[in-house]
Amino acid sequence: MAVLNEEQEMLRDMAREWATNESPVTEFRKVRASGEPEAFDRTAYATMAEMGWAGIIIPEEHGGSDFGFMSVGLVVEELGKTLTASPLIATTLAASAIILGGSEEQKAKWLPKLASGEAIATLAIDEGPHHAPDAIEASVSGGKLTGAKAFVAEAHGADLFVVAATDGLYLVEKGDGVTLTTRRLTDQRSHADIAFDGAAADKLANGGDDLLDKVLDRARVLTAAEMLGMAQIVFDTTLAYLKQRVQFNQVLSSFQALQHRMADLFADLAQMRSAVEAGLQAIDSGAGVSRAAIVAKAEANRVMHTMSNEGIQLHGGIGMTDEYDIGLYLKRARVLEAAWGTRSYLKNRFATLGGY
Amino acid sequence: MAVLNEEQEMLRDMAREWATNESPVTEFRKVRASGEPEAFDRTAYATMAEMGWAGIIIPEEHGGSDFGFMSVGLVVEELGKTLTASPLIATTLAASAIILGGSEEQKAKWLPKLASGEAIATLAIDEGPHHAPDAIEASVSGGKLTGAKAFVAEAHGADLFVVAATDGLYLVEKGDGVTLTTRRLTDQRSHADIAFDGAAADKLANGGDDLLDKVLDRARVLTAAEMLGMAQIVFDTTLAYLKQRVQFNQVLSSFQALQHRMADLFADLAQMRSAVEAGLQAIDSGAGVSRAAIVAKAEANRVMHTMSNEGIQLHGGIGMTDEYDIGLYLKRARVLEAAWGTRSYLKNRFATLGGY
Amino acid sequence: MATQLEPEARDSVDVFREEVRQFIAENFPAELKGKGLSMAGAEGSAKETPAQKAWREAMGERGWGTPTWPKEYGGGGLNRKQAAILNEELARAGAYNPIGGMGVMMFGPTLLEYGSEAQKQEHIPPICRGEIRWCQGYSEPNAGSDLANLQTMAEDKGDHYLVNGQKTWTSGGQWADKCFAIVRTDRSDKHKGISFLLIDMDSPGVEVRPITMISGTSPFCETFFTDVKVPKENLVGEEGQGWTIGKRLLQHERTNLSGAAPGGRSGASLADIAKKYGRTNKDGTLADPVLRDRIADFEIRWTSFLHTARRAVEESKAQGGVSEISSALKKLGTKLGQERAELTIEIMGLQGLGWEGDNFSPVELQGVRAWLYGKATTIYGGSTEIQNNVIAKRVLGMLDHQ
Amino acid sequence: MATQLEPEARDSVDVFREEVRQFIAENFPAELKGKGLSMAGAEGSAKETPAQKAWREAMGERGWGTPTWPKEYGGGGLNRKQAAILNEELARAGAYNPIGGMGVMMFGPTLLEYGSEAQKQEHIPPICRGEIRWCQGYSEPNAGSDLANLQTMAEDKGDHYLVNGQKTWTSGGQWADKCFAIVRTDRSDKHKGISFLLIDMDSPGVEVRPITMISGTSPFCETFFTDVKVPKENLVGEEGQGWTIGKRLLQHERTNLSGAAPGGRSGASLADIAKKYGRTNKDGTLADPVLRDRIADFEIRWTSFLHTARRAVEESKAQGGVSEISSALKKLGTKLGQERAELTIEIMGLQGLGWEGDNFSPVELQGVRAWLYGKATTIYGGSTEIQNNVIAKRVLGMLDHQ
Repeated sequence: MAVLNEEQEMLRDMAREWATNESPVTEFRKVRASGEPEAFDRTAYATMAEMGWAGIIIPEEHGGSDFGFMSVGLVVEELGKTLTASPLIATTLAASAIILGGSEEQKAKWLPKLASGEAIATLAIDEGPHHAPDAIEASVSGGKLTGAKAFVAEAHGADLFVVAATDGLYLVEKGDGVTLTTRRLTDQRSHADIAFDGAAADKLANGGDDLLDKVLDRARVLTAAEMLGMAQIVFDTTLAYLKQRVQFNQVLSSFQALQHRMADLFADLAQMRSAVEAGLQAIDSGAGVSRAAIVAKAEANRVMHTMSNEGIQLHGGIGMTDEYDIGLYLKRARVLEAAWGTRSYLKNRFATLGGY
Repeated sequence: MAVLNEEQEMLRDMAREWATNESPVTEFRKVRASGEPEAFDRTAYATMAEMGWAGIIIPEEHGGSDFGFMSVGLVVEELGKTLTASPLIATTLAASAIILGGSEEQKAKWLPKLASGEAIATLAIDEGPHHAPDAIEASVSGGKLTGAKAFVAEAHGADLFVVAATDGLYLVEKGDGVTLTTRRLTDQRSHADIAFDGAAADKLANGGDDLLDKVLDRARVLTAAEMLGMAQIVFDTTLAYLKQRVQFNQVLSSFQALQHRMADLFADLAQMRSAVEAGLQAIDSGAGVSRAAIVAKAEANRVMHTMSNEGIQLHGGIGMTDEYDIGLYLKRARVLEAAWGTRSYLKNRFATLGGY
Repeated sequence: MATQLEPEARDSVDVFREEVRQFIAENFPAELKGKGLSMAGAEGSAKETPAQKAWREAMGERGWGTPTWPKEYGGGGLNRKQAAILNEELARAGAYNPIGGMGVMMFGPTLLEYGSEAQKQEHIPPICRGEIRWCQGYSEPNAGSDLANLQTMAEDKGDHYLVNGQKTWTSGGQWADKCFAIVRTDRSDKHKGISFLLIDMDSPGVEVRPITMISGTSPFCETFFTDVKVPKENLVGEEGQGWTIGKRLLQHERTNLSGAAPGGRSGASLADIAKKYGRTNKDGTLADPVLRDRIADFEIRWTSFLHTARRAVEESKAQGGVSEISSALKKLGTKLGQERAELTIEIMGLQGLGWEGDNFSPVELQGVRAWLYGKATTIYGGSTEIQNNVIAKRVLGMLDHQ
Repeated sequence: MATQLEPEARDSVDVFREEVRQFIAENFPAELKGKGLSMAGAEGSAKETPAQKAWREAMGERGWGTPTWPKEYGGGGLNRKQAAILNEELARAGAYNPIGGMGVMMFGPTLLEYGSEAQKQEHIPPICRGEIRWCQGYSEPNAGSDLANLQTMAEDKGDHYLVNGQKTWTSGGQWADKCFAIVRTDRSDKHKGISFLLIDMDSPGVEVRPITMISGTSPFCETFFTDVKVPKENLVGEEGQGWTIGKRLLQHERTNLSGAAPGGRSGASLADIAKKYGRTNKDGTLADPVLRDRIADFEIRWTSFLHTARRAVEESKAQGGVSEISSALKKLGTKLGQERAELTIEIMGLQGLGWEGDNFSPVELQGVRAWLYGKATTIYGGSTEIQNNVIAKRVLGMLDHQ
């Protein structure tokens, strides 16, 4: 765990307490059972926004607290632990795009609403089942955006989309010319294909040529932070299970082969946490963000993959049942592994940044 | 172990007995201590030839037994177990090139000498430190071969070289226009760079365009067979060590973490053996040779790599000493892993053959 | 090596092949062509179309669903060569063997070995006709890998046993007619106190509760036994012989499981999937060289696994016993199957992670289920950890320190 | 986060930096520039050129070879900030710290903590001047990872101990002047029977036999003690306290080893090596995309390891104790170092497997030695298996079943 300042510790403790008491995995199960494509609890999200979480990276002048990414990362990690379904990450990322690339007018219009929870926003970047920000075809002509976006997360609840077009990022409000088709993935969250058909689009013109890259860096790190919470819980749950389950008259935790596997996972988890925290810190400090973001997400992908598989295996049969939570983490894990770049994608980018 | 016929069982038993009694690792240590670049015991090789091993794949009409590659593979495996240094593989491969691509005259001139041990031969294919048969630059003009070959195995003892040139394979005898420079590698065997400077060259003209590929298939499989013997011994030695070494008042073999690692190695070794034997059988049957050869060498590389590292680790400090044999297997392993294609090279070729 | 058949043998082979072809032509309904029964054993339900029923009955009458079982109990009585021809011809016609499940794969062979004449006469023919579904009553909630630690009690009441207890992971328990179970008849000895019992699933006191799996399906149940009466003639072998019989049955299970990792042998090759879901070069090869390398990496190891499985069979035949490498097949095959499933969903991207909806193809949705359900393959039928213990101790002789 | 220094603090920092620069300019021989002392600790011999001697003496006189040790015992007496500046300036000038070895890395810090005043006065100053080489007498032939199972006996003879036994893996034993050893003073208790003793290597009865390693070098010895007399004043701490002191010393060792896997931090990056030994595209990137992927794969994990090492330090500082992730550093760092060495030799092809000869560069030959010698990093200083036990039991609380 990174060394935190007092504000961050309070935030973390608050998030942990709320997630544990008010938003345990049973809450996600209710969302899932409802079958609603929006797939989150509006009342819960309103509470989060009241606690200031939707505005953590938003400047104070626009109604946020400006605590930075390390802080929102702490909250996201805690929410990841209990699989809390919410548009918090999506809205934060959209807000970061507006902060980095928006005009004063755009900021004044949207940031206060996002901070207060009055509006929900999300990114609409990729156009196929693989992350491919270099292959964007959606285009804008005369202020109207046309194109197809695929598997947009938190699309159903969003009032605002930050959309990647061939010449930059645009703000598009839900409504005319925006049609959603639900895509139900293993994680049972909100995903949709979106057809933009001459939708009114307002360019984020102040972010420079690498605005999309900067936003994607943030997307990678925050997603990794959610995965960190998930991996931590899978590890903790598995350890606790091994300590209580008896086989052949011994608790499983006394079997050395399992001990050594847990030691490996412990070391992996340590690396994952270091990488994610370094990514969050890099965004806040502004130094070496792209590389740090790649390392964060690539390590999150690697460790979450191993952890989810080992978690299932070490639980034995019970982990295979829907009644037990661990399978829910596995099914969310693969979706997040694919989001904003698989390990293969990220390695390629890392090498490119390294000039080899 | 593949199911053998009676001849093969006898051959295997004879090779095992000879290697164990007449050519244990101490014999290789003597060769190493001599510092001779030739790096094998001529008396021992004469004995091998007397036992018929140099002629196993050579037709009876040319003084061999025509038992096939499965048979010579059995012998090579046994010699690999004791790290016996000899030009048996090199000579067998050169003989296979002559059998596949030579004229009756060439066969009649060389095969009897190779079978009897009177002459030693080897392949000279690659021109740099990486296996790259597509990048051959040595060329022949007016019956004279010019070019530089690198890291040619068993070069010092060879009377005859089977040399790859841009337009095919050639026979070149040692002597004028053939200059050796010793390359001393970790395995302390015979390797040399060879400068061919207008050396008299006699083309193997009957093998078709894929003669080189066919010879390389055989090189891969026989090298894998040597590695199989090595891996088997590293495994056996490690298992025996774990059964006798006591730490914390327990024999190491009773520690479950080590048991599971040995179970993994056991399974790996089973795969390696299956792959190597399938490669040998494919050569003898003539069906699917190229793919089988790739699988054999690629699996040999993978398993030998893991086995040599795990063998050292599981032995602890004693395995790090030169006095103990296991390090010799490690140092030979990496040389053979590089020979005729690393795993990366072989995977690329496998995909190409598979049309993807 | 090719084997030359004597002329008359070749004739009889040809005659048999002709007989099979004719049978298929006359009995196999065209609408079932190419459908097969994928995953029927573990995940199928009990529904049957009229065409499926007709095909099952036709095959069952001949005994060809259990081709090598003795004719006297309703099997096909075929030799290996004939059984192979039957399989070839079924495949050629796009047909399939409609008789399967645990009765065929595990229970039947075990009962043929250990059952009384009366038991064989009663239970084998309905299995051969595919009329009776069997389920397995082995696992209990507190006896996962430590199977012998079972607590379900069968009390001797003179002419019957009174069974009380709970089983779990009862495959297809909700559809099964009968259950072969291992139960405790003696508390004084862990292994010798176990007996092998056949229980009617419609007996009073049997209650079944399906378990939903992470894949969303319910192929297994929890099964509760409360004062269930089981006639004494349903004891297989002797009292206390249940562990021996039960382990023998598991050997049949393992043989069936090692190559059967879901995703491990589906139709399309990984390279074909990658070509479909990713970019290709002009010459049709994969545009992503790293993915290409990973696919080749997998395929090479998969090939050597197949070589190993074949070698295990050859060695076992030659030695007249079980080859020691057989012990490694289950862990190798199931791990590779899982790896293949993971690679497949990665190749497909988010399109490979669909849960439901028309915008995913049936193959895609089935792939996701197979990926998730496949996680069980390294757990059931002797987990990989148990396999490792067995290899280390029995094959490698790494005995526990006393 | 950047820290703003107060003006006077900045002044004193600048003054100190100036002092260091001047010292280096006056004392560091130009011919040593960029040479460093790679692997000096483990594999170096005792030979010293006049220039090296002069540089060692200059640094030793200032105490700057042990910059943060107390001035009263010959250390530099610098604070952390100053020590950092010293390091920066040495690096900038292509200079190095010539004072090293086990005395500095392990024994000195331990003696400063546990030694008597007289022992510190006697032993610390020569370490600071680099005059005395220490070796470690810990391991024994039958006590590999089970260190406490040691048999070397020190018998109480009134004013001295009589030492008999055998040590192994004595680093640099053939060049060492003195040995810090753990020995048995009491056979009745495994741990409490151990004491910590300082032994002159030229005492009668000490015999040293170098061990040749697979890398061809002999950095370790077997050391035999036959009726060796050791004065009582050479006991550190009390009798029976040796296990406590010895373990503390191992903590210093582990701190030094975790990042020190040979090959783990050599000059050229893997990408640079790959560019040198392989083909590149026109834009200078690597032509082999699969190798490029493997290098990125390694570098990403290496980066997160470096983050982890830094985090362990920060956490330890903040908590005022040892961070629990410290326990994972050694196994992570040494494994990555080995992986890097393997990748390096693979990248170089057979040119990376040279044993001797002019047709290999010194860097290539040293790389091979480092690859081989690096296999020891996961064995010594607490093997990876021991680290795993420690993590499982002490950090994760996976206690043995009683």
